[in-house]
Amino acid sequence: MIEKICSLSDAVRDLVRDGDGVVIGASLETAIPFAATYEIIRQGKKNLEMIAPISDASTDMLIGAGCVGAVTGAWVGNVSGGLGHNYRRAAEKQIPHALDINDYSNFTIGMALFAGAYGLPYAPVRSILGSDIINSNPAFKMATNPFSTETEPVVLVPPVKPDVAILGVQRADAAGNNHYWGSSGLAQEAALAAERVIIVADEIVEPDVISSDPSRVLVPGFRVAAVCHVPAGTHPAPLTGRWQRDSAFFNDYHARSRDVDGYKAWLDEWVFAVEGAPGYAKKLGDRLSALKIAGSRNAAHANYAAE
Amino acid sequence: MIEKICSLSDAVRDLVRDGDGVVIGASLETAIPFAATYEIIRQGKKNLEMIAPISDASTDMLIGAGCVGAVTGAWVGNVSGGLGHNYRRAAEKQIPHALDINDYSNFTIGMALFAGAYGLPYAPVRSILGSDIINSNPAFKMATNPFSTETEPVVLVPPVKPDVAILGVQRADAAGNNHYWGSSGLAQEAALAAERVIIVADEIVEPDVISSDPSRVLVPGFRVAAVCHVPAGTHPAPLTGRWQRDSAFFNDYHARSRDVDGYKAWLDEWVFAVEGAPGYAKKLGDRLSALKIAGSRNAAHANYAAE
Amino acid sequence: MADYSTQELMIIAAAREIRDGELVFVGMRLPITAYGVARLTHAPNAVGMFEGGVTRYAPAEETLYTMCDPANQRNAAWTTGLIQVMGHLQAGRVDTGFIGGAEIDKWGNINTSYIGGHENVQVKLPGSGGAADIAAMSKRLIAIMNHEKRRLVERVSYITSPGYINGEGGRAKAGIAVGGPAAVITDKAVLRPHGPANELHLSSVHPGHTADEVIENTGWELKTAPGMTETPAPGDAEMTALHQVDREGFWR
Amino acid sequence: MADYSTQELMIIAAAREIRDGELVFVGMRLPITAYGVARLTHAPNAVGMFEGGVTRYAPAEETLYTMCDPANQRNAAWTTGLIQVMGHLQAGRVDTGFIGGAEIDKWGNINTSYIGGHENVQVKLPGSGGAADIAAMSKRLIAIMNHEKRRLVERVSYITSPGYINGEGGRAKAGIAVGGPAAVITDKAVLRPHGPANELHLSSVHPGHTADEVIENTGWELKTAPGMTETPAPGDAEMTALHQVDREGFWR
Repeated sequence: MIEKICSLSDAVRDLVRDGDGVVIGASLETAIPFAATYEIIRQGKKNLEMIAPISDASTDMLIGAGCVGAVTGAWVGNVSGGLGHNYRRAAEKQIPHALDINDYSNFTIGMALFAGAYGLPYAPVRSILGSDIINSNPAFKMATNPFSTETEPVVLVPPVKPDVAILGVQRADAAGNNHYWGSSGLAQEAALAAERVIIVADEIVEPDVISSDPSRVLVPGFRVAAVCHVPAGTHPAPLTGRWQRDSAFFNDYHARSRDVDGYKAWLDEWVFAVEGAPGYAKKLGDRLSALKIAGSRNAAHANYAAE
Repeated sequence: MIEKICSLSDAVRDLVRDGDGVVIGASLETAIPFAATYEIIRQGKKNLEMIAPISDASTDMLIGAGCVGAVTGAWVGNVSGGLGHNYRRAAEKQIPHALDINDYSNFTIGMALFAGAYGLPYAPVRSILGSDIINSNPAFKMATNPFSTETEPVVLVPPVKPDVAILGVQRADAAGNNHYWGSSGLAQEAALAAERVIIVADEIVEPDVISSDPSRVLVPGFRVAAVCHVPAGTHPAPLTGRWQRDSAFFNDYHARSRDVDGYKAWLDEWVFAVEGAPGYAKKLGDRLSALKIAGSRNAAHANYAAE
Repeated sequence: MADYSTQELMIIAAAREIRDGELVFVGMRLPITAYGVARLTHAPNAVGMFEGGVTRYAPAEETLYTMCDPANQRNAAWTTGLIQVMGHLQAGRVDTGFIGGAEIDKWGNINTSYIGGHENVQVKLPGSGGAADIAAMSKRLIAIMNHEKRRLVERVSYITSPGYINGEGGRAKAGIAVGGPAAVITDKAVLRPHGPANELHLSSVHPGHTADEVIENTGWELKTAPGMTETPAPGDAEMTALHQVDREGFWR
Repeated sequence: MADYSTQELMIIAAAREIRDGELVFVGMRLPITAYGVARLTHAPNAVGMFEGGVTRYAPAEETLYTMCDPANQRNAAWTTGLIQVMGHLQAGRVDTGFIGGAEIDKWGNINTSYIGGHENVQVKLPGSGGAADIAAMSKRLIAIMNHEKRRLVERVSYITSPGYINGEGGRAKAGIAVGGPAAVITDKAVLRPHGPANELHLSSVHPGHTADEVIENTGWELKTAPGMTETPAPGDAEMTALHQVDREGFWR
């Protein structure tokens, strides 16, 4: 077994490169490893292409910090707050700098990552017909369904292959094998399409915990480059069965990021002034404890015995 | 909750119609509900189009019994035995009658069912290039990848939408919600592409067992038309954690089906002379007990609590 | 008559759009509450889907801030991926889809991407999310909006989510086989497409508002539908169900 | 020197084709044992995939009759669907694929569908299964065959699984970017493609057989490769590994 455990700062330093196409999360509002968002900001990565269907406020934070050159996805904002102020400033006023926006819908970025993961030359879809997304993003091509006797337009979606996918999971072993439960959005497609995968695990377990249930594996370890143990590393996003969403945190970010100075102060407080993920957890203190899911509603047993 | 429990004979009578496109299993060598294969033969269904990547000896049995008009799939035989004698007789000598064979590979029938399940107009693939499958099955169309600067041929696979998919699972509730673990082949795609789904459950459980682990659901109950409780209903195919494969049974079938008379005697013994699934289990007797997996290797717990 | 807030009326009007046994693309905020009310009243067999990969029968027991919150995962009918649930849309299996919007026009086209258009961005909105998919591929689309003149406009500057596009035959010309907005529920009224052009017409006015006021607050020359009426006030059974779903009185 | 059966020699020859760290499409019977031997000797970090949806590191502990047997599910690295594992093939991530066959020709094309061709069926074989996919999309294909004149033919009557098709540039002309047979392991010899046309040549003869005998039993005019040699007999470490994998002596 090849050991892949390292600190998140090492993983980001070694595996996220300026200009990379990066996925953080891809399960929409859950399991977004914000710890990686913060670390990327701390290390001052530049010109990243952020790929996601919806990644709650993560993309907005990165845009404001000047890390992002392009957005390839369906949505950038703050799910409970509303608009993304940094996204607005970048798109409307080039603050902190201009941004390439490659418009997708959730389903079309999904099929793009599916095609990337499984080697399809492209994916033909029936969605975004009639939408200006077809016009504002030149990546799509129009075609006619050759299997239809009538003229039936279809949209061809080219594959998207991220350089790096960073995913939050409930548990992983030292070789990167991992378990995930709850809705997964596009996390598996994003990981399997990516060249490098970083797993941010709430818990590190022995290999036999993961191998006890191979149908719960999100990404097999042989596709994983690094495993980082960051308890509550998805905060303020939730993680099924582990952590509640910290909606107040999102709302506070939304209010303070309304202007540049407020955003910078927020960034100083929550990213630059804390020492990595452990410092962040320490700063959260009791607030984090309150978000911890204490109850126990275990999945029914599943037997894998073979004799 | 709409109750969907009924006997397998009722489900086959009401939901499998002559001429239907039918999937039995679709997980390749595991979880094939042979109880449904036998019941379809008993009820003398005709002109079925059998759709599958590989369904071990199930399709061969149905062909010999005269139930099959067409095979749409990648493989018909007997996995541990070798060739399918009934398939050979039908294809080579039109015994018991002629057969339409629509050739696929496992991956292309997989993408056809994927397209059927999720409404894609078709699926472009890089496989079966250079294979005569493209020539012997006119369903495929050739195209050029419009995203490539070089001339790059791709194969377009049209959707396949079965009328009925019959799947074996470890457990289900009365509304058809079900759990499945172990490799699933194309079972989920086949079910979601199908108009009607019949679940053959090794065990019927209370609804809260299934809802305790929604990530283990193979097909949600709202897509299921009928649930049939047939313990060991996959025999002689295995079922992960529940039943071993009865390889001797497959080998015996292979030996006896070498000629028509031998096949008919086998059919009389194992299908017509037994009274449905309970009679079959009774006839197996101790042999079935020996195949039962007695050990316990439970999956690690997974918490879904939300507070 | 029951006492109710404007938002409660909107929720109940939305709930009435869901029919029993339907597969519903639920969305967050107001529609998820509407789904809960529908399940408890006239649509006990409706099924709800959330684009993150959740499918539910009964709605979650706690207040949700996002569709992926732990409470929406627990006791779900199915937790899976985005393609599995949005694939149901593309396969034509979703009966009713709900979306919101910042800007809608008289053909029911919705903009959640660029006010001013993408070449001349005045306000950058978050983008489609799943809205473009839900609008193109649901059999029946229900939009929820605040009724302001700047939001209900003659022509949106960017179509994120297609309605009837240019009116008669607009969807067919774009290659969309089905669907289109069936109702736009605002804080003042319900608009519905009418006539072969499918232009949105005033279908019912909420109690306490007048047709003139609604027309005044609409950015195009809003016509009234034949048989225009008052939006029926919530009934007792509907309010009881709503209070069961909205335990904390968030919408009161 | 160790005592070994022909099939044991074939297994060990197959094991030698697997390199450390590779992703291997394993298949059943002989290759799965070869995979086990490779993992225990020179390729401890190889990963094995099975088209039913199983991915494993260490091979299963019990004898398997099919790739989906309970023993292959237990302690797997990943149990999932067919598209997830075969998608790795199409994405170009599979290094080595194994298939068997009823008929192979001098360009390495394999027929497992129709002896006599599909218009004039003499023998109906089971069909492709995953073989066509593995042959088209693995970076390197290893075929396992019995060495009989009727099986190693000038030209297969139906190409289920493409080799080099018509020789030089055959795969490129068909639009296949990569791959092709790297070795054909029979019970008498190892054949490998040679020269720009990639025609299969005799590369090594198993101990106890002669080149003449191999040529005699081949249905085309089999040429010998430069540096043709004897297949190295199994070494002690290889035999120890094989006995560990093949506990019941199935291949002895």
